[in-house]
Amino acid sequence: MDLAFILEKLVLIAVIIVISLLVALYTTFGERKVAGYIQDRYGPNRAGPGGIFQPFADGIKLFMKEDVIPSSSNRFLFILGPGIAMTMAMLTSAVIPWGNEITIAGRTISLQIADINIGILYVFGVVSMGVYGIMIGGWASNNKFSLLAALRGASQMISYELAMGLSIIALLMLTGSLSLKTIVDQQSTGWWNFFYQPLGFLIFLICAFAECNRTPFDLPEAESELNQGYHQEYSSMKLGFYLFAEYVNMFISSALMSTLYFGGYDIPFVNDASMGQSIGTNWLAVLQAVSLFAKVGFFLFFFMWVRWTIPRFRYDQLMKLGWKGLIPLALFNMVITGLIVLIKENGWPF
Amino acid sequence: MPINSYIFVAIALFSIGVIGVLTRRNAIIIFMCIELMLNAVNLLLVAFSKMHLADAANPALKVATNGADGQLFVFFIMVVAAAEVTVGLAIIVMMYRNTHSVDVNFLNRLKN
Amino acid sequence: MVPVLLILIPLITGAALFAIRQEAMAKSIALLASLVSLAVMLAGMSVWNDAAHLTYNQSWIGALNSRFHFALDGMSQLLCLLTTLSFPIIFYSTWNNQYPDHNRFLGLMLLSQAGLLGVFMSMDAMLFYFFWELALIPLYFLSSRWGGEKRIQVTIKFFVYTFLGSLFMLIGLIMLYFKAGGSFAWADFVKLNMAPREEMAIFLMLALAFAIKMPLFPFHTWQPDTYEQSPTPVTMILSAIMAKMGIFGLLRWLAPVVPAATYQWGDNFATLAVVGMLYASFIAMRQDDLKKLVAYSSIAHIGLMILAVFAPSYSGLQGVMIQMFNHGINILGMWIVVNVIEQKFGTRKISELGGLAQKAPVLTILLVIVALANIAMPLTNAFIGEFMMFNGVLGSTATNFGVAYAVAGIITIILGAVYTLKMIQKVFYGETNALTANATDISFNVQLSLAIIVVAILLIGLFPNPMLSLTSDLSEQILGRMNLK
Amino acid sequence: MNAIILSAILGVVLMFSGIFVSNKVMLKNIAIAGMVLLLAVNIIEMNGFRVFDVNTRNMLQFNRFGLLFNSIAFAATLLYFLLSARDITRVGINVAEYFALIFFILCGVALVSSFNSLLMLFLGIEIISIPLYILTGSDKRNLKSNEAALKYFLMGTFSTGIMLMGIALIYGAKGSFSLDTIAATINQGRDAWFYAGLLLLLISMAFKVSVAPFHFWTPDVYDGAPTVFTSFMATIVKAAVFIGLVRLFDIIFATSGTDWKLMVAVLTAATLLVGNITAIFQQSVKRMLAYSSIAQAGFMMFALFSINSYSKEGIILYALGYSLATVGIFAVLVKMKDYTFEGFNGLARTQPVLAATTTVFLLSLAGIPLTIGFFAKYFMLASAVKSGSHLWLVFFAILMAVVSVYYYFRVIQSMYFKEGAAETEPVSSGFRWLLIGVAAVIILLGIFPNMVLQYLYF
Amino acid sequence: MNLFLLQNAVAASTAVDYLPIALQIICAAGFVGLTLGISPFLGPNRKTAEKLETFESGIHAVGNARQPVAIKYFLVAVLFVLFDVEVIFFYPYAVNFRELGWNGFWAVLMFVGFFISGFYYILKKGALQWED
Repeated sequence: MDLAFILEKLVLIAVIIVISLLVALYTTFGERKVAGYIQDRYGPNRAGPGGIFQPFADGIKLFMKEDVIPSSSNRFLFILGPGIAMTMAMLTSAVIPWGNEITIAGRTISLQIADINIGILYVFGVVSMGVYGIMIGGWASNNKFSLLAALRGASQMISYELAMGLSIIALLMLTGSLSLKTIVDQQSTGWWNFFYQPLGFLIFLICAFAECNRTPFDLPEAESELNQGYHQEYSSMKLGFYLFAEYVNMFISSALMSTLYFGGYDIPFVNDASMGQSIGTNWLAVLQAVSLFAKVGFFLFFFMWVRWTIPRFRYDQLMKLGWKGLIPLALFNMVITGLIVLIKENGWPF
Repeated sequence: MPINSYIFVAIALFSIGVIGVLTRRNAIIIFMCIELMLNAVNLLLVAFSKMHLADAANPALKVATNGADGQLFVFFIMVVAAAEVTVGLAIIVMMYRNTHSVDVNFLNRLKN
Repeated sequence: MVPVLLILIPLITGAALFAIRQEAMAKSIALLASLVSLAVMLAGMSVWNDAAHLTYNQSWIGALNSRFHFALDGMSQLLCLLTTLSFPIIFYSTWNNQYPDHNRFLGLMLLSQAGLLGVFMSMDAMLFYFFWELALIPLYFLSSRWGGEKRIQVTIKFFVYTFLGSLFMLIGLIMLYFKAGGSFAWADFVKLNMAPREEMAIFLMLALAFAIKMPLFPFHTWQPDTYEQSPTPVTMILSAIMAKMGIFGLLRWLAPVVPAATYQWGDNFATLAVVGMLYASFIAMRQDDLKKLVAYSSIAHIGLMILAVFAPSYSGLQGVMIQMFNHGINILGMWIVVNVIEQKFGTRKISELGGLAQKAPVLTILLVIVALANIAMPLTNAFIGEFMMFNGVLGSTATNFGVAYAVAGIITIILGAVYTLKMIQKVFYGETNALTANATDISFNVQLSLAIIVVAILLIGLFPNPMLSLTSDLSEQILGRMNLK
Repeated sequence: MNAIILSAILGVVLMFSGIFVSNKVMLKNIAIAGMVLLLAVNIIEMNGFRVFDVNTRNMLQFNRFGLLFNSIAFAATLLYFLLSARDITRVGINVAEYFALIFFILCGVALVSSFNSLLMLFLGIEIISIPLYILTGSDKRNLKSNEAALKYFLMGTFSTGIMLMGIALIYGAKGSFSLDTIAATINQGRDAWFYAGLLLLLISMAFKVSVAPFHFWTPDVYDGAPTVFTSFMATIVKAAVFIGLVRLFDIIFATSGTDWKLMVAVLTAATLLVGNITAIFQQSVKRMLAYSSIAQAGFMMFALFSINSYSKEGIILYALGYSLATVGIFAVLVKMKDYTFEGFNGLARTQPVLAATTTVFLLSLAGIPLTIGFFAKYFMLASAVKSGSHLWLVFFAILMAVVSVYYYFRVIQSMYFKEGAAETEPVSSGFRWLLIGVAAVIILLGIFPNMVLQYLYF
Repeated sequence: MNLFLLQNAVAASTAVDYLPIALQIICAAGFVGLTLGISPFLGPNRKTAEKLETFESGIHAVGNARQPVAIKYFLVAVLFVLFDVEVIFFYPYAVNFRELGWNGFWAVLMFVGFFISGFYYILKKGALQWED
């Protein structure tokens, strides 16, 4: 543990945070553009060519707004809420491998901030903390709509977290490891986990939608029922953080799905190792990162696509799907996976 | 890190929990303090587990076990804590619905 | 055989009586049962007088090595005879008493009879403890249910006192049990040789129980109240028989088992006994209530017996043993009279009565004889006992204060004579008053009961030898254990 | 093993029968049938046959001591069901769940009576405790019940935390949760942790069995809980935790010197003192019984104080005697309209059978000879005498036993010697006969204790 | 006693492995804190009583928002706690699934059985009935 190591990690962290913020920024823009296309209209097109600077305009606008904290709210918690939401959104990226190692000046640098052996547990741990952001914000506002929305959001998120946790167990049985890096390495043959775990992926995908409060599960901010949802009382950058956290989460869950089920930074149809020998590891890492971002981009687009296609669920339908649909399905998936793997490896038990 | 640091942290957390239980009047906070105590124990158990694991690798010490059961215990504590949370919160909610308070001043109410 | 019958007859009858509602029927059955056990007892002392009939020894609690071991040796015979003789007399003399739930009353009485007999016959400490309590519990219920106004407080006091004593005794017995290598048998206990400290501890625990039961000053405070508040038949049992349990305990379970400690502590207890005797006598002089008067006189008499036990000699111990019987008979007679007076006049105040001799001559004659026996006039049974006891105390080699004790004893005898005669004088002689003006003589059942007692008094007073021969073995044994022979 | 698995299964079965069966009488009968089955299966195991044979990695050890206690606990519960099942169905609407929870508690009881690892002790205690929290608060509309549940819960989890700290320290010192290993390495290394752990463990167990000065929750909780459940809590559960404590002491403490004896003696004396003295001043029979249960716990502490064969036999006998009598008394108490002493005035006239049997139960609790309660106390005192040290405790105990007579007999006085017309709920003749049966068993065992004692040699 | 836990399956991590995570937490929290600290000073500051009131669809706010809410939310939370803990038990199993073989599978199948029966129980009890 020397200074260089810390420095190198700090740089990596800064880069990844900046990237994820940028991606999130441009996802908002992309969202509006996609919505425009799907609804046969333009979307933002004034700021810069094709509206390319629109996200910055929005961001600066939020910064410059008046910061209002309602007098009847709990001041400390009111500020803490969006803080938690944003911080937690930015933490998950720590365990995602963005590419293989690169070598700069003789130092081998991993494009993963931390390769810890409980990576998936870390992800779940951080994601669970996200609930607090919503819950605290909604409660601190002391607004009936906010509170109700926060409750809905919290119960929705914890419900789907359960199914998510279960769905990933089948995957773990295949990989035998909780480290994301290991999981990615295992998929480098091209046989992505998606092909072994289609059902698991489907469940994970649905849960990811719900965790990010994306349509069709955007009940916490169902404006037709709850005005603006849990961040109703927020303004200025606090509101910005809530909105932003959502997009960062989207980005991270896309990355996670890519990593877990679609080979992560593995470049499809190509043997990465041999390619690395031909073009050098540094370039390979760049290509891998590009590959990963391509996958992420697809999922981000998928998020938007679904948003403008499928209408919102009713609350009871949402809970019913989560509890009565996904949880048993995930269990079923787990048992079947175990059964098949064991039969394949150990033969019939009887 | 040396085992003593873990023990100090665990004992400190535990003591904070105990003091909280003994001094606070709000049922929820008391409950949280109890959870703190449980988690202090979890930390301690894991630390000890690691310590015994290291001891087991050292044949000079001749320890009986490999230290894994300490972690096993932690799992059970978590389960039991979850069950306690469930029941405890239910009781607190029930209480709140009847009295609109979670203040633990039962000493002067139950006596009569 | 005999012991089992003696216990089972009252036990079963007593339990059965709870189901029999008709009063007359219940009374008859109770009397019959008590007569049958008397008959069995008499048979045991005559035709079945051999070891096979008089002992019974079966395994009981194997885990604790405790046995159903009953034996009727001389002292047991005397006390069982007293018990079996007293109960018919009690039942018969109180035939006309009216109690609510009379059948239960009689049933509990019989249960306590079973307990008393068991106490006197047990040769196993656990068994002894069992019957000790079995005798107590029915009496508690009897007194609490049918007693006087303050009965509830008084009887709980009585119960708590005696229960405390018996628990101490239990601890003592448990210690003996471990000392005897896991045996409760009396035969094993009397073989023990313990260190002085251990003996002392055990002695104190057992002595406390017996002292409360007898009662010995200063543990007597429950007694006058209880005697007063209990219904008279219960008082009869308490004073005629139950008080003997304590002395019996001293003779059976204390002196032979822990002889050295008995010897060592003898003077202390003897002194207490003397103090108690004097105290009780002086209190008795000032009593206006007949029951209390008899109660205190009982303390005084019992005190003399305790004195003789703790200042032992052959003559003294023999005296104690027959005096137990004699005092039981005598005090029973006194209580019968008290009962008659209470039933007839509804009061027990000496000051409210007077001139009964004119109205009830038979009662008076019988009472005077009983009273004379009570103050140990020669030719009566008590004279034999008390004379032997004084003789024993004076001649005891176990104490240096024999003379002082004897003098104190004589004083109490004199005081006893004073208050007894004063009572007779006040109640039976003098002028009749409004209350006693219309009194009639006693009914046949009381006459018969008192007559039996008087006959017994005179008989023993004239021919004490058969009784003395019954108990000589045990006396020898005790003295032998105490190295006083 | 049979009992542990079957009771858990039965609990689940009852939970589900609550869904499919709405008839309360039917549920009651299912529960009783399950209880009979459980008892039968346990007795089968006592005779050496295991229906379920699971490798517990020596975390559980099924010996005669534990199995016999299980049988007694199950028999007492069966009796409790027979006497009070109808009252259980009246507590609230979730009838099946009440029974299910009781079965789960019995699972915990079976665990606690046979643990050989601190993990199992912890699990057993928690499996007992958590359902009890629910049962305590099962009278949802009653504020007293709510508060009792909250208080019990907070106290219970607090003591659990302390217990866990103790276990963790012991683990730190010994590297194992197995009692065998701990006992084998009793004087090796890290003694400070070990003794601190033991102390904490002892304190937490003292909480659970309401030993003074950790008893303060007991009266309020017993008073606030629905009376039927108080009965269960005060008897079977309490005895079970004591059995667990005895196992713990037997294996660990008995091998680690005698330094702890004075401490246990002081705890015992304090428990006896607090329980008995406070019980005297109670106006409600239910509260009196709550304090008396503390006092009885004091007597059971003797088994810990004097770890020897006598105490192990004695604690089983004590559990039996105490459970029988207390279940009986509470069954009667549930039927009473008024729980104060005045409410019992004249019960002998209105309900002679109830009064008579209650008298027997009270005599047994007071430890009067001719009842099983006497032998229970006898064994406790004898074990202490045998152990030889701290005899003052024995004398203190008998003083307190005498004090206990005072308040137990107060009920008898009310029933028999005082005027009044005690009101009761309607009582069926079956209930009466059952009470008579229990009283008969108490007396029978009081006269011929050999019937149980012969099983008690360990 | 051979116990399979998370740590046995993969190479043990050391404290150093977690240092980057700590760094990232510091960075993220620093960024968020900084932004939240600055933003109030950037905008205008014209507070009025009306503005500081909570929004209730244009009318004046009535009463306190923090009132007891439907028990169902609470129920979901409690069920989550319970089931989540059960899910945790699957993780060590999943990681060591191959080593444990069929024996482990049957044991887990039993566990799943309990899980399902508990699940079925709460379903039947109507704990998840959202349609009133």
